Amino acid sequence: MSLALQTFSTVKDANAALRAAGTRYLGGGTLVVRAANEGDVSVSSLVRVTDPGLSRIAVSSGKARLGASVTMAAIARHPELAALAPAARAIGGPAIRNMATVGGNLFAPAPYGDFAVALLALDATVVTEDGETPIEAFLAGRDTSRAIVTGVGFALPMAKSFRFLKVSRVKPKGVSVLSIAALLELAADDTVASARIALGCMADRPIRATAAEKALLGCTLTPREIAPALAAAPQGTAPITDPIASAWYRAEVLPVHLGRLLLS
Amino acid sequence: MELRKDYFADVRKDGLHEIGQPRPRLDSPGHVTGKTTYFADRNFPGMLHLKMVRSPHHHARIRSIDTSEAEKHPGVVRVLTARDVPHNVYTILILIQVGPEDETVLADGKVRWKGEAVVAVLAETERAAQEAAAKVKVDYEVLPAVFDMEEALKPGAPLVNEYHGQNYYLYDSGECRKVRFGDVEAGFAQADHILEQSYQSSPIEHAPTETTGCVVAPEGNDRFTCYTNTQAMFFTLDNASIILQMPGSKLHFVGGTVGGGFGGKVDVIVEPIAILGAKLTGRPVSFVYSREEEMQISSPRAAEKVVIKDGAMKDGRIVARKVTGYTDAGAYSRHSPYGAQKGAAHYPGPYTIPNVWIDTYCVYTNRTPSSAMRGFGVTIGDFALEVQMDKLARLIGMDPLEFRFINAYRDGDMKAHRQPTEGAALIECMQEASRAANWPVAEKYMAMSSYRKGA
Amino acid sequence: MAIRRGRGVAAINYPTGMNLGGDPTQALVHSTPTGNFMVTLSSVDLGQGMKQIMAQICAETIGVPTDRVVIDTADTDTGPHCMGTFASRGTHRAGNAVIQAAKEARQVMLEVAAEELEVNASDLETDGQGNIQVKGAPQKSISIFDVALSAHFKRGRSISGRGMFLIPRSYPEKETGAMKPSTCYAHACTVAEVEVDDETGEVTVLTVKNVFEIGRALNPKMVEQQLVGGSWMGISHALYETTEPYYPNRDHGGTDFNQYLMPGPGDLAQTEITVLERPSADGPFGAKGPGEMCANPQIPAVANAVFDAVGVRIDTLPITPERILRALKAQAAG
Amino acid sequence: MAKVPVQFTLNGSEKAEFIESGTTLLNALRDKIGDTSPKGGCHQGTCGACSVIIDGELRLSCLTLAETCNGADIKTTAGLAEGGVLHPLQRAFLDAFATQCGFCTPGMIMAAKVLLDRTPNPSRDDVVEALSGNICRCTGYEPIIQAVLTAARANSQNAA
Repeated sequence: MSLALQTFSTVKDANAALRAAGTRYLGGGTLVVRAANEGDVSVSSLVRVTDPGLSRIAVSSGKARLGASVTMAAIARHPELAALAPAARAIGGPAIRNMATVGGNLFAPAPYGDFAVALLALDATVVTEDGETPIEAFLAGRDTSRAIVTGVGFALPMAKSFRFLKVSRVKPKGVSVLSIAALLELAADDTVASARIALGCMADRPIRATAAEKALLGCTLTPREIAPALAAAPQGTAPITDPIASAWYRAEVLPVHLGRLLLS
Repeated sequence: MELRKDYFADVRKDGLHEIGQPRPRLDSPGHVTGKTTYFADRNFPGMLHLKMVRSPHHHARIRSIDTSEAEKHPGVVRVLTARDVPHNVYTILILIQVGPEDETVLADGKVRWKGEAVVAVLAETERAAQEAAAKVKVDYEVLPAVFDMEEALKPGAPLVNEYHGQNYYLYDSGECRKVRFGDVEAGFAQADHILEQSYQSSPIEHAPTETTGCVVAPEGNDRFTCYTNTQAMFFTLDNASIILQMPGSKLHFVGGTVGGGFGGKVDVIVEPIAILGAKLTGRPVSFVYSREEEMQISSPRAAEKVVIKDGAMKDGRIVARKVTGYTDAGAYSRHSPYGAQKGAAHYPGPYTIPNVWIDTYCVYTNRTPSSAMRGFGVTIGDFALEVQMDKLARLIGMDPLEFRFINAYRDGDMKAHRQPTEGAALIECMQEASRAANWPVAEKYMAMSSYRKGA
Repeated sequence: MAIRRGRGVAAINYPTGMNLGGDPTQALVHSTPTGNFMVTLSSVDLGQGMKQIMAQICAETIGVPTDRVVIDTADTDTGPHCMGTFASRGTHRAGNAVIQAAKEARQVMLEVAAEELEVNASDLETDGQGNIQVKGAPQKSISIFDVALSAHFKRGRSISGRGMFLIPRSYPEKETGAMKPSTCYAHACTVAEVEVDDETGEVTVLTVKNVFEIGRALNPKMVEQQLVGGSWMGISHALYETTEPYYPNRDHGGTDFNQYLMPGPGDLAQTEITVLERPSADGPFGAKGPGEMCANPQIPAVANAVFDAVGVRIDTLPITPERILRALKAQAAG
Repeated sequence: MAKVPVQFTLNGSEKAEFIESGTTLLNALRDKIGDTSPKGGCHQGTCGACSVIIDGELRLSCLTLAETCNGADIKTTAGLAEGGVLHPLQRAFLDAFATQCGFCTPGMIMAAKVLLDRTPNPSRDDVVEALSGNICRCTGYEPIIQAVLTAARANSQNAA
């Protein structure tokens, strides 16, 4: 059996074709073509969709909708997505960013998937033909998800309320030791009114730092007041061990980097 | 870069026409236009692709190998096992009379490291070869493995390699290569300070951007041309000749343009089996390591352990140094017996020490076989030696750079392996480093020279 | 958080060539009918520039510009034996073989020129530009182009030479280890300056100042290439590289360039290189082998600088952020 | 095996081939069309040696299926010199001694070309970022960075 590519103009037809065994969806190719090149013979057929809507970026009344085929490069250069540009630029080198897609990033196993970390902090919804799913639920069930993701939607964060940090061993581009995305609303007195923090590499997929989120409420962003939140940050995490860093190291430095992000 | 012509000007003839001139590289125009031809840039009609079935176990007995499903797979042309290899047990240094033969081209009855080659599949496409390789069934009985050199040297440790009979390379000098110079115990007895420390390293991959590989084409006259990125053409050809029991005159190797080596392409691994495939099928064969194979299957730099015990005087003179070096060869020798010996010759470093004792061991474990890499036998030793020097200086309470001047070797000094020092230049390097790094040392050190009058 | 700075030094030497079974390399040189010179070898160019250096060595020896020399290497049907390119031996061993072959070819060339000019060969010299002239009377000259034509078509001479360089095997004495492992040694001293983040264990190498003594810089730009690249690899070995990051657990070995860590273009230390040349007695124009040793001194220099910065010794390579952080925590715990 | 037609422009000339479905652009260029300037250093998307320019954007040909490139305009390092005259980037790589083994060079030059096409006067950080997906094991990167900066200066002087 050689590898074969089937091209469809609609998601509906592609979804039907994807039901066949050994069939995978081809987005930017950075995951699935790599797997085939590396001898993953479980993949015998690839499916792609040419619908231009999948590559569309729509921004209106504070909401953004990104087609699943939108690339990291397209996000990084889009003027109305400036808040997300640091997260998009954190993915790979320039060639990878021209290929890697929003949809693909949702499925990228840790230490990859830094853009999905940003989407998790933004409480995005993931769109398929079956409807819309909150990203947290989507990520939890992604291993068995079969329907093609067509896009993601989220409320654009207010200026400066969204922060993103990726820590790598290799500069300027290496895979993550960890990544952190934080959406923080500050009250008039500069205390944290709401916090949503997502972490990459602290589990096999992006997860939220719910204990830290809670501990931050009502704090001003000073070293003393955020200390309990930093101490709580590792709660509920199960960091990965990979060639980049051990679970121990990731857990140890998470509070350090979270603190630096919050105080930046 | 600054070329300091004022040093050693009295022993150097400058002003040559071509030597010393920054001529442009004749190969670079090919590089920047993408025209330079590497081995994999050759493509032949009907070329087969070779994929290797590898051991998933660190140490196991092979009960049986079933290739029947793989052979029936569409696109498969030939499946090779140990019995197809004319002289399956080999070692590359046998060419220079360093044995015993201790490694199998394809595993025969046993695997000794995770990743060891067991079955070779030749197919019309890479994909077909991968699919067929997944259908090869090998029944293993897993055996206890040993990954630690000191564990491996203990009585009762699992025996890694029966061709050696013990978990170390047996030199003519015994279980290790030895250097004995002066009386090291007397040196320790007279020393004001004693420092014994242990250093370790991890295997390091050469990681050239071009992976190891070759393309073999039958020439139609019972000769085979092997386009290869080996670092050593005749070394590889002659070893292939032994393994394949083919006269060397039947082999034609073409190479010499290599996408990075760093010592990683001296092991004679891909060529013999690819030539065998071409011979048995009559077709061109390509065997190119995947990046994963390059990173985890090709020989790395050996993991090493170095124990250094020094005796030093209050005035900074090192009076005794004892070094025990362990080189982890992994499961097979490849070049490691030489690496350990090279280490023995290198210690105690570029310093003049009157009492020296060196033991270097080449140890077998169930780790990936290691081999040569840039700085073979020396790089890790230098790490250990020079960190030890820093510790010693601080122990004595001296500036680390001045401490090195006190002990630096100079022309005529007798080395531990009993060769007089010639052409020394360590002192001048340190003097220049002192200036370049703005790390001042006492005037007497800046006035030193590697020359010795009458030496 | 504190970023703490430290510096460290290391000084090393390095042998040129292997010495196990004898260490030979051979070369052949011949001229074409129009006075270009072919050097035939089986030596391998790994990227360090073997072909270019052999061309310069042949050109200098024969007395022609480098662009008159063509290197034909690494075809076993034509090239004579070379042990291989490793152990810092290529330039030294093959260079000596090329010199010997080129000298022999030069002698024939001068003899043919002498016949054409009706003088003694010993009275002739090359001008380095492609001509042969009478010493002290440069107006009496002949081009090498014409000499080669004459040799081929008129005088029936082969302007060619054979070169062989062999370091004989040295057998270590069993009990004392007395041996001759090398005939010449290169030298280096490196000072590294680092910053260590004492909350994460991350190390930034700020500067490396390398002094290398390499015998002879045959082509200074190519020497610089190798020394700069080697210095980078030394830092990489010190801080990043391992195929078994969690040994004795052998899982999690990197299988690609994302996982097998090396410094990226944004991690580069400011690198200074100074080169000294103390010609070796048996090197081609005094050259030694700098290719391996240039990556060695950075490793201990960086290790010593890390200690200078944060007061912990990491005696196991690589010196990862994790190892530093664990040591700092142990230090803090007393 | 199913063969599919592919047709695209490679360095200004039309190419049409039948290839096996699922063939990467890298393999199609090298094995079918004979342009071996893109190199297969990893086939994983981690080394950049296979970089090509597709419709003005830098791509990894090892992760791109050839049949998705129908109608595309593809450029490789082999097509960069025009009329035998080296591109300023190629010239700068020579002058800066920025190649050693040369295996990464075609990919590096592609990455640098895309940068200079869009950012004629790049900062050092711009160059570092542009080369960040390309691995070199020989040079330590510095000569390559200097070559790209030199080429940019040469370009802007020519334009002035």
